[in-house]
Amino acid sequence: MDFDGLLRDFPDLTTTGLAQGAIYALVALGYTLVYGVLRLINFAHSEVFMIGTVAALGTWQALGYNQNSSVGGIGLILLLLLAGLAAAVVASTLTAVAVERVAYRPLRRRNAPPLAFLITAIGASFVLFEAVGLFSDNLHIGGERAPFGMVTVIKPENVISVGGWDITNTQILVILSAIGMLIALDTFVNRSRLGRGIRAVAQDPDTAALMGVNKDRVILLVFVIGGIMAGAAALLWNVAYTFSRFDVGFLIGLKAFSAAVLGGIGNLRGALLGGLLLGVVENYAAGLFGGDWKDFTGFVVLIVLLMFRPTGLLGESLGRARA
Amino acid sequence: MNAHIEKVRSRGASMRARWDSMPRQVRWVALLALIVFLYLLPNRWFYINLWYFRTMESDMATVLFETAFFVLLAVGLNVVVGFAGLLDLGYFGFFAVGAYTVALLTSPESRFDIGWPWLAAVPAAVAVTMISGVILGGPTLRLRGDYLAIVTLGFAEMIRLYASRNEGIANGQRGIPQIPHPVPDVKGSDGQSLFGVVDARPYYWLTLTIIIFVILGVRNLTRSRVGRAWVAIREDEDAAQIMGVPTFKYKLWAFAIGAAVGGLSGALFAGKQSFINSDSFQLTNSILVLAAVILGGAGNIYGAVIGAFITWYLPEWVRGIGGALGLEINVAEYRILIFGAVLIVMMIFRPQGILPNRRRAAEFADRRQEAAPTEAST
Amino acid sequence: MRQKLARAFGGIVVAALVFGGAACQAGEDSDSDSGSGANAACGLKIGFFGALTGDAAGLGIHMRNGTKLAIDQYNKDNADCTAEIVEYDSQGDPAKAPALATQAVGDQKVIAIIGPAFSGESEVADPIFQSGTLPTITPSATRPSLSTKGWSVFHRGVGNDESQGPAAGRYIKNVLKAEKVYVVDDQSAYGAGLADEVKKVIGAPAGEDKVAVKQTNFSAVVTKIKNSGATALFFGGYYTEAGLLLKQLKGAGWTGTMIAGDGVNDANFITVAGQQAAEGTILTCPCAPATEAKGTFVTDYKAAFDNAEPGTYADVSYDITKIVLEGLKDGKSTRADMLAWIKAYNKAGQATGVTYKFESNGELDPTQVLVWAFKVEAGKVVPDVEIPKA
Amino acid sequence: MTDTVPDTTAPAKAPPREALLEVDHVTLRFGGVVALNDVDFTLYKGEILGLIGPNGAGKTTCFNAMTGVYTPTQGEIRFNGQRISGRARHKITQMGIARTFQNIRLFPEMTALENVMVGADAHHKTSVVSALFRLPRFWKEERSGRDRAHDLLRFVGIARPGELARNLSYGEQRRLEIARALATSPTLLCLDEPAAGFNPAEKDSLLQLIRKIRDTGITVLLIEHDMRLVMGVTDRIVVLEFGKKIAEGLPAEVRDNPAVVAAYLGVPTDAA
Repeated sequence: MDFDGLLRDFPDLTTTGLAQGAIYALVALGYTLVYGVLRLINFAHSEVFMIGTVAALGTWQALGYNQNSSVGGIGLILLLLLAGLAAAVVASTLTAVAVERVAYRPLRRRNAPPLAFLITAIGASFVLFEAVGLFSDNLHIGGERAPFGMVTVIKPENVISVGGWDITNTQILVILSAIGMLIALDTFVNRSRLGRGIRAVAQDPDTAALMGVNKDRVILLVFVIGGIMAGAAALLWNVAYTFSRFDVGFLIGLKAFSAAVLGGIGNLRGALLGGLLLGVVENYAAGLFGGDWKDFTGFVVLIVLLMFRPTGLLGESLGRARA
Repeated sequence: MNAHIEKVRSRGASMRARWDSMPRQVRWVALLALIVFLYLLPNRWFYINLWYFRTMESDMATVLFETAFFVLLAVGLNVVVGFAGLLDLGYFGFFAVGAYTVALLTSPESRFDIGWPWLAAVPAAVAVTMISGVILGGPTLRLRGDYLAIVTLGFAEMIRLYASRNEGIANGQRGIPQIPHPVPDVKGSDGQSLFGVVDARPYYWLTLTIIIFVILGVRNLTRSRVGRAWVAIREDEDAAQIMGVPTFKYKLWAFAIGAAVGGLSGALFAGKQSFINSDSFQLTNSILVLAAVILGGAGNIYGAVIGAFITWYLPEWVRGIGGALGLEINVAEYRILIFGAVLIVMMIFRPQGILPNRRRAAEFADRRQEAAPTEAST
Repeated sequence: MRQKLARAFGGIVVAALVFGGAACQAGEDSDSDSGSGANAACGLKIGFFGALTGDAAGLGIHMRNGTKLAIDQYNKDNADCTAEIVEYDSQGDPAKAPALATQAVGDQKVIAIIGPAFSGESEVADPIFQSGTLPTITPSATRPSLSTKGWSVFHRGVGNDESQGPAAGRYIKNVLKAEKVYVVDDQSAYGAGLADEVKKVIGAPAGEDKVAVKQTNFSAVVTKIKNSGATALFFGGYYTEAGLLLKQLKGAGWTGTMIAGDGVNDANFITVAGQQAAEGTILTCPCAPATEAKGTFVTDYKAAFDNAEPGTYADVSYDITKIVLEGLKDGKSTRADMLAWIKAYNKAGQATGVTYKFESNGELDPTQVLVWAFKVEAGKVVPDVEIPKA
Repeated sequence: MTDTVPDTTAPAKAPPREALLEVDHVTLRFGGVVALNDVDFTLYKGEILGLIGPNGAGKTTCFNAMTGVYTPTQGEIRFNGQRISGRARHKITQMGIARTFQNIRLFPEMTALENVMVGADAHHKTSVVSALFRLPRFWKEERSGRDRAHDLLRFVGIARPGELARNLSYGEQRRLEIARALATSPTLLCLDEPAAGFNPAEKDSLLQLIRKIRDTGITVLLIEHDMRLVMGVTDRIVVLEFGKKIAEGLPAEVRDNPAVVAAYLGVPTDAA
């Protein structure tokens, strides 16, 4: 154990952990929304994220920017960000909706047991990441099953430097965007008419249907929102880590799902809290025990926390807690 | 569409009714024939006649052994997921615990270096996995279903992450070599040890025999107070408890039994493989076992067997299909893609699994009495 | 409507399988009596054993391509007497290896195996190959202990961790003269093995840490390296993690030099890290530079595989496949003959420039193992200097 | 097995009958909401007690407290003189309290027979080991449990023991719940609106059934909306309103109690 190292690196570990956690949180929102409404762990959501990263990368490459390009000028940066965001959001949303249509809706029509949804989700996940892995060279985004490098849209620079504490522009962008998106989403769900529909279905689908809420539309909406959030997370991911691969979604998905549970699955604010917490805890663990204990510690914290707070930090709020 | 499904379902139901209505002797003979078939299957002179059902590009006997230990896993997980309704996403963790226990106790290259024979290490492995199941289940089984899912998943990942460490007792990716094969004293006809390096048949036969016993045991349990308690918990945990079922105790039993079977499977795997490292315990495997159970029909022992067979055998079989069909494309590369698509399609057409769980307690006694009350009630 | 279509499709598939299966049977039968040619051994198979799908496929595919290129070239020159590649896709998982290895042993037409690609699967598969006296040459399994198990069929076409690791250490110590060196490995047998050897040479590092294969966020280790004041980083592992780590390090303002082994010596490393970040990175490789030996390998490879850069070990696979092909050309039609051929082989490979001469335990003759340091310059890996033996 | 010594600490005002279940000044709060306010009454062995009140009066809350689902904030509930709260719910069942549910909660994927056998298992001792190896105890208990389940199904009038619970008719499901509860060999059977959704003919046969149950020596607690049913079958009635007991007595007394008339009978009867 390296307490001195942890103390020395504490500020940096915190900011980088928060930046990582912010991305976990955005992906976690997708899990939490779908879970809140459908009581379903959407295993294919990790692939929704992955497709977003690939789409943004493909767009940048089509515009002529690859891992070796350097980007200068605020206008160009904004252009690339917007183009990447649009591509990622559209691709992720379409993927999310496609997964809903192909893998979930037919089962819902048939009143399939919850476990069946889990399996189609896994099947959809396999199909998506294998397809990207196999056909990525045909899509001109990289070799078969190869890692994809990409353009560094925003060059990381220290914008705040207090003592040993450096905060870079990308970290600020990632953290603020995530918090901003969460506030927007939270407002949407709590204030708007569509949001009320989501909450109504989350609380009691049958009654909501009786009250004239179109359940299928709400479910579609939830997948769309989840897709948009995953697309945004994908863009931020590309900006911060400038890397993707056909299987990049798996680990992020696992972490995001953990984050959602940590915060209280079905709870939007819980997803943010869980994501940020998981991000920093992992970094502290890596600092204290070494990188090989990073993920391990993440799971230990999750399991221990669930023993003491069985519904996560903030509990389940989107839907009522089940007895 | 729906009409079609109803038809499929009713076809399934009528087939089952026909099976049930067959004389007991016929059913026994059929079952016996199936078992004989399964024992004959890994012999080359036998499977060579099964042309397109056999695997073309991997050794049939070895694939059958691997399928068999996977079936054993599915049978064990089915107790947890199918009967007790506990969503366990990290079942392979127990498999890993079983395999590593055997490796550590037997291999001269393990850190313990105590060199037990394989046979002695198996009960130890089963005991250790059972205990690890209780240790994991004790504090976490009070959690609700989906939370249990992430906890079990976390457990399996922790096992794997620990096993990946080079400094840990599991030796990381370097692994533990020189795990002895089972019972070296039993010699084959050639004077060599029956459980050798190449011929996978003895391992398959051993595993098949174990599967049969485990199935008998699980079947006994499910047709008893224990099985009723599990299903009651699955259906409505609160109601079950109010009807006097000590739910926690039975959930823990389900977990421990599932873990023990997983550990047994891991012990068999280690004995055949003679080398294990952290690469063999990826999270995907846990998900695959779960897929097998649900694909086959959660809560149905034979469903789990069929589901596991498909989940493991199908991708291996698909390897050789390109060549068999004379296609230029390399089908093997697409096998995971194909498997994913198969999962979706299967679940859409048979959401309850291939063999839906049927509560078949309508045994002879019931059928006998079913007619009686109508007279009595008039 | 839809279910009709589905059923029709299902029917077609089933029919195709049935007839395809039958056709295959027929094909096999007619195949078996097409016999041997005059001198060369014809119609035999060379197995490639490694990960072609799954997590580790990125490495395996390039090696397969190297083998495939060699066989395709051979077949073009010997159209009347060809050899065939059989792929045994282990997914890099030792659990998957036995079925494939047993199959290969059972198929008498398989004369030699290129692989197994990883050390873990070698531990499981090599005893099976040994029992069938099926000779193997691995392009990439570098665990030293593999040659100590008494497998006569085992050959290693590269230097093991004990040759490359110390060389990398010597480079850091004698050429770079770095004072503060940070050592990171990815916990793989390969990466940790190299890192251990490096540490033995350079003494106590300024710090060390571990990452995981498939990790993508290295912020914690980046922080530690940056704040440790290290000017050099040795990374034991593969190219993806190396590229990401380096890019994130440079992004955080670190200015030191990364040194890594041949697992990173892959075009994808520069793809992942980007030219700017990769610039100046030192990559060691137990091989000679392309300018000295590679001949037309790189251009041939690119022409054959959609302009892809040959990845790590593609060149080794190409060369060791040629060893087997030359044996076929020479009429070695049994495994025993092929084994003897490989054992007696002594010639330089075209792609790597390494002279392939095996010791009795299957290791490459240590006097033949040269370790070069390469440097990334302007997005290309260029030879820097041959690292002298200790 | 719950044959404990008759309770000597029963309230002095009680008639000289044996108290089975005592609700002793129970208050139950959920956050700021007072669900039960100082409720106090006693259930005597062998009687049928009706617990009535308008919607939201706290009937089901009281019922849940009596079956151990909720723990009272103040006061306590005693069964045969033993405190109920704090015990595991399955232990309470083994003490001799059985219940049905307002919204049917059978085990839908189990057969009618198995549903009842789950109840019968409450007093069985077969361990996992003896079930695994089919030891003699397994056979003995399995046989007796099965016979008992068949008897009970006949008793409540379900003719298809092998049918899945979810395939039974609504009325059969309600009766199956009663059979399942009876299988736990209770001394007290708590029925939570057992007639909800019944037509008059079904209600009549339910009435018969409840009497038959009482005649076997089981005490019955009945929560019911249907006044005719309650008046027709109960020995005594307790009336709740807004979590407070407002009346207790014989059906005739309660019916004429002006407070009850105001609170309850004035309210249009539930559509159910």
